[in-house]
Amino acid sequence: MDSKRIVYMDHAATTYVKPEVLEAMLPYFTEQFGNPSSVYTLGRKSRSAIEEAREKVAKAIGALPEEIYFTGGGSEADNWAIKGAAFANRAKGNHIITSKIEHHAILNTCEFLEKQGFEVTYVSVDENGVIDLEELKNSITDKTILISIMFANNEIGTIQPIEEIGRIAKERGIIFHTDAVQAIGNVEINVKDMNIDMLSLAAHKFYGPKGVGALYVRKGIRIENLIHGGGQERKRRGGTENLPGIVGLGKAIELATADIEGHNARIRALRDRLLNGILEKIPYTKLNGHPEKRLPGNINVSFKFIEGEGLLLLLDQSGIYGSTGSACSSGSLDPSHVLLAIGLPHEIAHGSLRLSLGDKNTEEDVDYVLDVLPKIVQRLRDMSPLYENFIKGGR
Amino acid sequence: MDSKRIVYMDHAATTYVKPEVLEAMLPYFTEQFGNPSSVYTLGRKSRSAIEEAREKVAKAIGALPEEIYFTGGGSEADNWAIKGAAFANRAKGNHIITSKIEHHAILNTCEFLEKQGFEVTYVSVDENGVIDLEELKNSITDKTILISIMFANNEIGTIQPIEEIGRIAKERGIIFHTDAVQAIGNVEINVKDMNIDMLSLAAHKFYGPKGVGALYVRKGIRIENLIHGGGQERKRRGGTENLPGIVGLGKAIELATADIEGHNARIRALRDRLLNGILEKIPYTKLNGHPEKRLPGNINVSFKFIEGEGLLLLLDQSGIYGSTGSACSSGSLDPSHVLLAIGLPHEIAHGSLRLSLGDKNTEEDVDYVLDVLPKIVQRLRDMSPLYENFIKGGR
Amino acid sequence: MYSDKVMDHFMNPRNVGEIENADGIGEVGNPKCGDIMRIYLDVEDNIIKDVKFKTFGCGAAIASSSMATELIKGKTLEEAWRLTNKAVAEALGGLPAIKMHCSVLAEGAIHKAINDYRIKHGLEPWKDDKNYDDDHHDIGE
Ligand SMILES: Cc1ncc(COP(=O)(O)O)c(C=O)c1O
Ligand SMILES: Cc1ncc(COP(=O)(O)O)c(C=O)c1O
Ligand code: FES
Ligand code: FES
Repeated sequence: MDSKRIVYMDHAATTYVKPEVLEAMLPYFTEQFGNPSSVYTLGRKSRSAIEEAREKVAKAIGALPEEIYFTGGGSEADNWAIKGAAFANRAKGNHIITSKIEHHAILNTCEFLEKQGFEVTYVSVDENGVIDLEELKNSITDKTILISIMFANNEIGTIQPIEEIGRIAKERGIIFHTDAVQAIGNVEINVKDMNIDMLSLAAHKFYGPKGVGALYVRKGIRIENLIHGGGQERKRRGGTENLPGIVGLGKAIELATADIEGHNARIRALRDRLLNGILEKIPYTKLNGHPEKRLPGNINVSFKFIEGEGLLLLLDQSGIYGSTGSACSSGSLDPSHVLLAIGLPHEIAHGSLRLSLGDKNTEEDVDYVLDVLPKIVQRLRDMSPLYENFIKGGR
Repeated sequence: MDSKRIVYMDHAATTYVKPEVLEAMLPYFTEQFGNPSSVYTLGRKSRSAIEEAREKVAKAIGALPEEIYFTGGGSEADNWAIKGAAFANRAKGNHIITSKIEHHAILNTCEFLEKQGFEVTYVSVDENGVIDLEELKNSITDKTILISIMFANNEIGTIQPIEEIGRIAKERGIIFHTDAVQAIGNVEINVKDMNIDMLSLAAHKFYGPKGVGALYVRKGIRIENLIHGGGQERKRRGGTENLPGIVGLGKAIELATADIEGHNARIRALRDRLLNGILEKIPYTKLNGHPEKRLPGNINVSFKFIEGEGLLLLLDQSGIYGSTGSACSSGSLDPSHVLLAIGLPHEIAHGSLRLSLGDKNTEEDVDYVLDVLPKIVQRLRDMSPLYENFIKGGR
Repeated sequence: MYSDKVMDHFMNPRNVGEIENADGIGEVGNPKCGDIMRIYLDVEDNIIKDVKFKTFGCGAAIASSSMATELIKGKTLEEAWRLTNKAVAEALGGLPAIKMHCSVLAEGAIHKAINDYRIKHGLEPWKDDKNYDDDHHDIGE
């Protein structure tokens, strides 16, 4: 096996916690641990730490602090938004619109709601993964209570026309939720300008801790609780607050949104160098997702004739960490629903590789991947009967 | 303002994280941060850390590792157990039995389910806070799908006859859930011997981190998911795993259950010294909860003629942290439902103080409280019109 | 949760106690819903010469009692009657929303004490537009 260089390029899956973030969190484990609901000094200090974090989150997305509710992660925020709006608005209607390429936190929640008597329309996307706005408009009925479209896709990185969708929803008086778990820190977001009524985010995607997230709920939007319980989060989310986690989320979102443009320019330059290198050096390779409207750190390519899990394992041997939409590496053995939704045939979806770059990646990392990856792809192709057919057919 | 001695006696609300626990967690923030669902080395290491923690939780309660599911806290575990069992068994029946003194994570969940067409019986407790077993048995119908009774009460510390309830539920083929959030580390628990089908716990009650908990679900029990999403937790709880939190939970439960008897003996001795001192020194004071069958660290007393919030604030000024069931300090302005359920009149519930002792409390702490508390109670009584009436009436 | 002013008046309440043979006594509240406030007045030439209180209630209730008694001391009965709970809360540097009702008690107890004085002196009691013994728990939020 090659050198023990480690190149982490799976930031879309999760990130490490930045040292400044961890440092901000540490006092809240052992010293400042008081329950924020308590009236005594120790509790009041916890309360102010939480409110400070809430302000940071609000500021990052152009919301008011009292519109931010902390959750146990992105999935909880998504579940809460969808089920909360559904259960609270049942009297108004039972129709929900979402897309075919949402995260499973949305899709499986919708499936659950279908069992509870709701109807869900899954809008298509084009070959770049962009929502079909016409289809979305046409699927609105007078029973439609909620539209949920993700801000940016976690697999192919495509960024959606959120402002337009917000406008459509607003015109029709429909609640609009967006899963911005992948977008925070990568796209400028202003929930007011964009007419977003609810927005989900998760700290561990932007160098904050795992197990904490937030849901923005515009003032005046009524949703049913998901975690019923004590009076926390102004009675809308029960459970003793994850104090260090929330402090970490606050710090992380502050750092992540301090200079989005500068961050993007740097990451995009690296990403493009890597992407162009891959497309140049490895034949029969296709970029998935939108060529421009995509997350700055996202690469998603399909290498024809090979399968992604083997690719990941060989990359791992060289210290390179990425991910794939291949069925073989998912628990379910179905290839990525996103890659299928943009029209990839199964065998092309199979050979997909996602590399998602982050703050610590360097040009050396990129060059190292450009050195290793072509050899690995070739090695797998040399084992592939599909490649053999192709080569023989081509001769 | 007395000295700046700090005496934390609110361990039932939350605890600090033990240094050993934090130490175990630390590598998982910054170094070992890989997504446990990833196939590469970094992900696999995360996976084994999680599975190790799962084994520790299982061992602590006599369950199998594959029966443990990690959650974002005690409230999530409670919500999941109740809603999960309800939605999954709707075809069998719509009746749920619980008690009047459950935590709001249970009670408010039941209230939600009532709106969804379920029927809930809230069994009474006696003046010590012990469930009325006859009433429980008599309330079972052929529509009963779930019994949920807490292991030990968070306010008054009363421990329930869980084994008997387990036997009753088993005989009638009803799923039995217990909220053991307060019991872990204080009571020996074996889910198999006790016929417990589901059990909730939360790390921050036993010197683990906030924002992480677990639900034990006996093999063969089918419940609907609460957080729908990715394939995590064997597809039963979506969301990127809170890796450091889960590792911390594992370490904390291992420490908390290593020597329950020894721990209890020490805490109980301190507690009894404090309790006896309070009852001796402060007249017109009543112990709430069962005199023997109670959590080792729990004291809950009512001081007649005064109100608890003022008491807490004055204690705080002396560096003593406790809690109260007084309406005035709760968000809802209703006095504790638990104190009302054991038959206390409103004004006596008002003057309640809970002191919950923990591992770092000492005899000096106890003596300090015994010095400060009587003066504070007297000071408040001297301001109280009720005390004035009583004294004048007595004259 | 509480402002420094509230904490000060809670920690060092002014005018705690009772007045023997007070000219006017007012009590509002209901032990069932929590709070009781009792105000004692000493009145001379229509002026409040002395005032004392006893309160069974939270920190905000005690601080409100203390502040309200300070505010009416030395004032005419008419001036004291016009003291609103809002003025008490403002003088305290504000109260948390769910604690506003605690200051209502002070207003009510003063009104009752004044009318007690008026009745004892054969005067018509002044009309009150609020019923202070209602379940005050709806007030506030
Ligand atoms: C008995 C009981 N159940 C449930 C909970 C909820 O746990 P958490 O606050 O961790 O969500 C608590 C503590 O707050 C509790 O004491
Ligand atoms: C787009 C998107 N939504 C939701 C989630 C779920 O977030 P979490 O895993 O923190 O629950 C993720 C990441 O896993 C995501 O990428
Ligand atoms: S070849 Fe093994 S899962 Fe696809
Ligand atoms: S007196 Fe009860 S809340 Fe203020």
